Amino acid sequence: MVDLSVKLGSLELKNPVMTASGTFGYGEEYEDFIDIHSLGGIVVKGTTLHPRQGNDYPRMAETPMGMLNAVGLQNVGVDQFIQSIYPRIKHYKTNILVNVSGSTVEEYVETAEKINELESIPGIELNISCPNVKEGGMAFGTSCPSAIAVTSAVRDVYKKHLMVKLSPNVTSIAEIAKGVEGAGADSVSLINTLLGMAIDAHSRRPVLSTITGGLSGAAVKPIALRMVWQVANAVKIPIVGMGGISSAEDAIEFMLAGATAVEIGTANFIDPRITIQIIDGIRSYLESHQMNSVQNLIGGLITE
Amino acid sequence: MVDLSVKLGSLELKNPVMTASGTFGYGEEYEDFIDIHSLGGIVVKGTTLHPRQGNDYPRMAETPMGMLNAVGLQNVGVDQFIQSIYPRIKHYKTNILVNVSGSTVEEYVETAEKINELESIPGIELNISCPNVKEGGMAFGTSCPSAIAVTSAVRDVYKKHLMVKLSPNVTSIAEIAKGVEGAGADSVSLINTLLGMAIDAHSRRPVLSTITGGLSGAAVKPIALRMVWQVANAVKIPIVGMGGISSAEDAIEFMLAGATAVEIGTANFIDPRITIQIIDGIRSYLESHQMNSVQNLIGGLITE
Amino acid sequence: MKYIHDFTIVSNERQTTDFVVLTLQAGEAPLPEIHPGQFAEVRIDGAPGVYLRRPLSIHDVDYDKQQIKLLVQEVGKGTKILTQQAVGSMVNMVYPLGKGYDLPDSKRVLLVGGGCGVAPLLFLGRHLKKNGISPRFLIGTRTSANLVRLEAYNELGEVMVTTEDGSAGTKGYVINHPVMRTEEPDFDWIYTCGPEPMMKILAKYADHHDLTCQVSLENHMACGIGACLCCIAPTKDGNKCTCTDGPVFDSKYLQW
Amino acid sequence: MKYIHDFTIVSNERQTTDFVVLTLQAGEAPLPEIHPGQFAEVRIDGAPGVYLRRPLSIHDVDYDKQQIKLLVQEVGKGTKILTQQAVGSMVNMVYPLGKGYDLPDSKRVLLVGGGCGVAPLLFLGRHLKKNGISPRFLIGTRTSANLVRLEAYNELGEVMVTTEDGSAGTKGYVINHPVMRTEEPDFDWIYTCGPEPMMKILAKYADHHDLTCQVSLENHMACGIGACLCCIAPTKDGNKCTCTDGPVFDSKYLQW
Ligand SMILES: Cc1cc2nc3c(=O)[nH]c(=O)nc-3n(C[C@H](O)[C@H](O)[C@H](O)COP(=O)(O)OP(=O)(O)OC[C@H]3O[C@@H](n4cnc5c(N)ncnc54)[C@H](O)[C@@H]3O)c2cc1C
Ligand SMILES: Cc1cc2nc3c(=O)[nH]c(=O)nc-3n(C[C@H](O)[C@H](O)[C@H](O)COP(=O)(O)OP(=O)(O)OC[C@H]3O[C@@H](n4cnc5c(N)ncnc54)[C@H](O)[C@@H]3O)c2cc1C
Ligand SMILES: Cc1cc2nc3c(=O)[nH]c(=O)nc-3n(C[C@H](O)[C@H](O)[C@H](O)COP(=O)(O)O)c2cc1C
Ligand SMILES: Cc1cc2nc3c(=O)[nH]c(=O)nc-3n(C[C@H](O)[C@H](O)[C@H](O)COP(=O)(O)O)c2cc1C
Ligand code: FES
Ligand code: FES
Repeated sequence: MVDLSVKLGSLELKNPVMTASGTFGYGEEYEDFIDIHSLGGIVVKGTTLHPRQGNDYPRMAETPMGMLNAVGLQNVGVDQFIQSIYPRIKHYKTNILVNVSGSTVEEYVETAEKINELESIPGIELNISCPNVKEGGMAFGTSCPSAIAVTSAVRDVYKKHLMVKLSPNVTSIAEIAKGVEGAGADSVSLINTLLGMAIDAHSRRPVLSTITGGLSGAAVKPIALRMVWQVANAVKIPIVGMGGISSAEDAIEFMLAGATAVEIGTANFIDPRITIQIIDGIRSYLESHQMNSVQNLIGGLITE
Repeated sequence: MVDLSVKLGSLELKNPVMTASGTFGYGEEYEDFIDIHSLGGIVVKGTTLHPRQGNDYPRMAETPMGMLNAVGLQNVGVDQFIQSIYPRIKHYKTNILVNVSGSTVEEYVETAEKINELESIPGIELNISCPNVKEGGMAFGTSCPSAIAVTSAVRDVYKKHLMVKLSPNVTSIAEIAKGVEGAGADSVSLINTLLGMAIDAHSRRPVLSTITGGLSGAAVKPIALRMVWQVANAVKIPIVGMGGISSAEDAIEFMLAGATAVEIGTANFIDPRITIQIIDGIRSYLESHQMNSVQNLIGGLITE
Repeated sequence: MKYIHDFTIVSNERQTTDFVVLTLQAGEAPLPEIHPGQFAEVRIDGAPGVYLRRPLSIHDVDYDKQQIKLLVQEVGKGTKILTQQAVGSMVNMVYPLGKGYDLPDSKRVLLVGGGCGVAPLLFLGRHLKKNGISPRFLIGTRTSANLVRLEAYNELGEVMVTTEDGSAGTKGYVINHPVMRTEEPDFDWIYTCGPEPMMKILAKYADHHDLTCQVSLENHMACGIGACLCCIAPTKDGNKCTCTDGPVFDSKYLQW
Repeated sequence: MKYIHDFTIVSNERQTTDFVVLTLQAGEAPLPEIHPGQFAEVRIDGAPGVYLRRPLSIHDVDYDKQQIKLLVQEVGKGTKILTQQAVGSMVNMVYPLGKGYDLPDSKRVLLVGGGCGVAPLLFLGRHLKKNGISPRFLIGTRTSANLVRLEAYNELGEVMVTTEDGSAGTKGYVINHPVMRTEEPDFDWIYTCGPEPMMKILAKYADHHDLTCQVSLENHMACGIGACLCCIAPTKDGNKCTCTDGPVFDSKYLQW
């Protein structure tokens, strides 16, 4: 029997496979396809202090082996989440993390404070990297001082696992990772979407209502993997890797590069059972490589 | 008859389709497949002051709809270029630009000075964005002051068209574009490759000898298009767009976003005739959209 | 309950240059109950440039034979490859998705389809008929060559046709057909699927005559199951997902 | 002169679980002259995850029938799809690429292949025979089930075999075959293609016995025509492109 469990600081994951915010709803959407309890964790939708309608339609464009989205953090707001969604999902026997977003430091802090009270939510993923909102979002994650500021402020009020989700749209992601580590983050997750754009050559218009949007899916994997590697060489806190992961091999590559766990995003759209297939695939890999624990993979890249 | 010609400052292009440095050799490699004279321009291999052997094998990894390369500027050096290659290609009835690279500002300057003497070379593309060399290269292109420094220094000695090739591995490409515009660049070209990485899950080793490499091909198109759009909103000098262009529609999208011309890179590997097909496709597009000049496309994105 | 299943293509019948009907055989597991207007997210492998699944309406269901039919219009990369799949090949589908059409509170109904929007109306017609309601179809196309499967619709009820070029039926758009030009419409419910401009005109028409109009939207989708929030339509209650709250909406509910 | 042409698959013969021989029919234009050891860059459409062309050796050429054969081993995404292509489908190739094997300055030659490295040796054997030289083949595989097209090689000359498990021929690697264990080899030239460790051993062997050894490298390639500089091998003159200066090199020229 191979051991699939990993530890993200205080979080114990039965396996390293989590789901990425904004791609897995609140988990309920996937109940018909998989056993949610079997996941290492789920990160629910980006949640803000107040409800948000998000951006106008169209919000999606397909790209070569990827997609652009411009959802813009549509969500019911943290109060509604606590009142009506949390009670429905808190029984999941997995780590439920809430992805917290905001336009101001105060909004982040207030939202985090509210979630701090929820017994069955062992951590938050602080989203300082959403490219699809006009204010806040990515702006926090692309400058080191502001990333530090928002992380410290939330750290002051949030007592459980604080994961900070980094933006790839920066010159040095390692520098920002070091910044948020210093500001008290328990872990970092990366990458959020890369800022991209799609144009319809024939109508001569942008495809998305917001002109630019966030790129995700298999296409971004090489960039995400490089960033995980760079961050792993820069920080001591655990790393949750994501960006285009679509198979067990992909997940293993991220772990070899230094990730303790992974999140699966866009690939859920292509196959709603993919998370479970990845867990099974990691198990088979370990068996066929005669390794008894998935922890042996973490940072196990051989570079001579 | 539709007019396909465009002007890049002093450069007159018979059509907006050029080839990207490092993907088209010196043009000769493609002579069996296409009529080189029909191209808007060719940008030859990255050329340095001294000959370079480049990085060790393996230098290439296939990725979803893209590829990583770690060639590392293998080239014969500028003197050898002038002595033995230039005489062979100078008859091409197209704009031949030399892509100039270096590890120090002095190297860039010296190389540019030598190329300044070549009658049939109407311009250089200053490569301050190569991610595959240890010194110089991308380092120049990811910080605004150093991008300005190398551009100014070359501007002082180089009298013809000075195109500066920007790195996408930055927080704000528009800022760097503005910097090099101020430093005297006649045009900017973008994007060079995105820093990426590939791992072989089974051997647990990096695929590339250099661990990380430069990502190109269709996968990067949405990012490249976004950057062209951002730069077009920031500078007045003409823009040469590239990154994943594989069809006439792709090329047109870059022009709509603000590019005056485009470069075709990785797509040449998939079909060595692609440049000519793109030129033909642009012509058909203009005809079917009843436009008489390709110049009408430049910056023609309709955003209400 | 939603499923993800492999189906085998047991027939691939070309209707016109653009349209193909695929008949898909389910495996062992019995087909779930499917409501007219529901759709499937179809995986299309081996189509260069196709990354996401493609939403396609359930065109017809045969519970006895365990078969589903899709009516596919070739419009781009994915549909072009799907329609070329050989008999015997596999198609993976996530289904049945979304909310379908409601049963009417009147027996006087008109089913109006344009383009590939005719697809869900066949199964809807069959369902209505089973519930004692005679469907009447009004089908609009650009030209007669684009009329597909009229015989199948004819088996269920009256079929009226408009073509933009007048090559069959009434010349013009569906709204120009005599059945829509009477002082008092002889139907109380409109079910429609097709190009948005057409559906908007029908929604206005329904408003004007105080009819119920159920429209089926064809918004671009990434997940099809309510997870990505890409497919939204603005409604009286804010943005709603076309894939879970729709694709069928009451036209009055939409902020059109 | 290099060309880019569409070919039609006229036969697809499976040899073993891994190996397939594809016979490709050229179009109108006459086949160019092809040298043994040259290769084609084959486009593989409809294979998810395959973006670049794949280099494959010219396995055989029939100028009269205008046909080229490829011997393809299924090792990954692209080769798996290529070997499933139906007769009648098209394959686009850029060819003939690279420098092939040289004619020997002696009549005593040995052609040593391992894995899919046997592919170019058939055409080489045919070429040698046409030039009055009797080729002798030494083919090494893991197990007898992987031995492919022995009859074709047999038509051209003697065929010797080694298998790692001893299920056919001599047990062991090619280097363990009696023909290589004599004091004095009875050949002056070795032509080889196969796994790099095998070729390196042969190169050493050739050095030791002062023979000529031409090896064909299977480096990863992006362009196949000398434009990308991805496929380099270190040589006495620095890095050289496998696709244009090779794939065949004199083993002494390589910095092994
Ligand atoms: C609920 C629903 C039911 C549908 N039912 C049917 C049906 O029964 N039969 C049928 O033929 N078509 C149906 N469609 C439309 C069908 O999904 C699209 O035609 C298809 O996705 C286009 O894919 P493609 O790869 O061929 O086109 P692409 O090459 O991706 O694009 C070609 C054109 O199609 C449009 N398009 C692309 N993706 C979508 C998408 N997801 N939804 C809508 N338009 C798109 C593009 O904007 C472009 O104009 C339905 C759509 C929805 C949302
Ligand atoms: C000059 C030359 C001639 C060749 N001749 C033949 C031949 O006649 N018959 C034959 O079956 N094979 C031949 N090969 C090898 C063949 O190119 C690879 O097996 C093929 O590209 C693998 O593609 P794939 O998509 O199936 O594998 P992938 O899924 O891409 O990868 C599977 C495995 O194959 C390796 N591989 C991937 N791409 C290449 C590549 N371009 N070159 C070598 N290995 C690669 C990968 O490292 C991996 O281990 C030749 C290679 C070269 C360079
Ligand atoms: C439709 C969609 C919505 C997303 N919404 C959020 C979000 O609300 N908060 C967040 O931090 N990331 C969001 N993301 C980013 C993903 O969580 C993930 O970081 C990114 O998609 C890269 O992973 P992938 O390539 O596996 O999808 C969203 C991504 C997609 C595709
Ligand atoms: C194999 C290879 C070698 C390259 N060498 C150079 C180079 O020498 N100088 C340079 O400025 N860019 C170089 N590039 C980058 C390309 O010119 C281009 O900027 C990039 O590939 C993006 O365009 P594409 O997606 O169309 O290939 C190279 C790219 C590839 C794939
Ligand atoms: S398509 Fe994802 S929510 Fe509707
Ligand atoms: S494969 Fe491009 S130079 Fe050899």
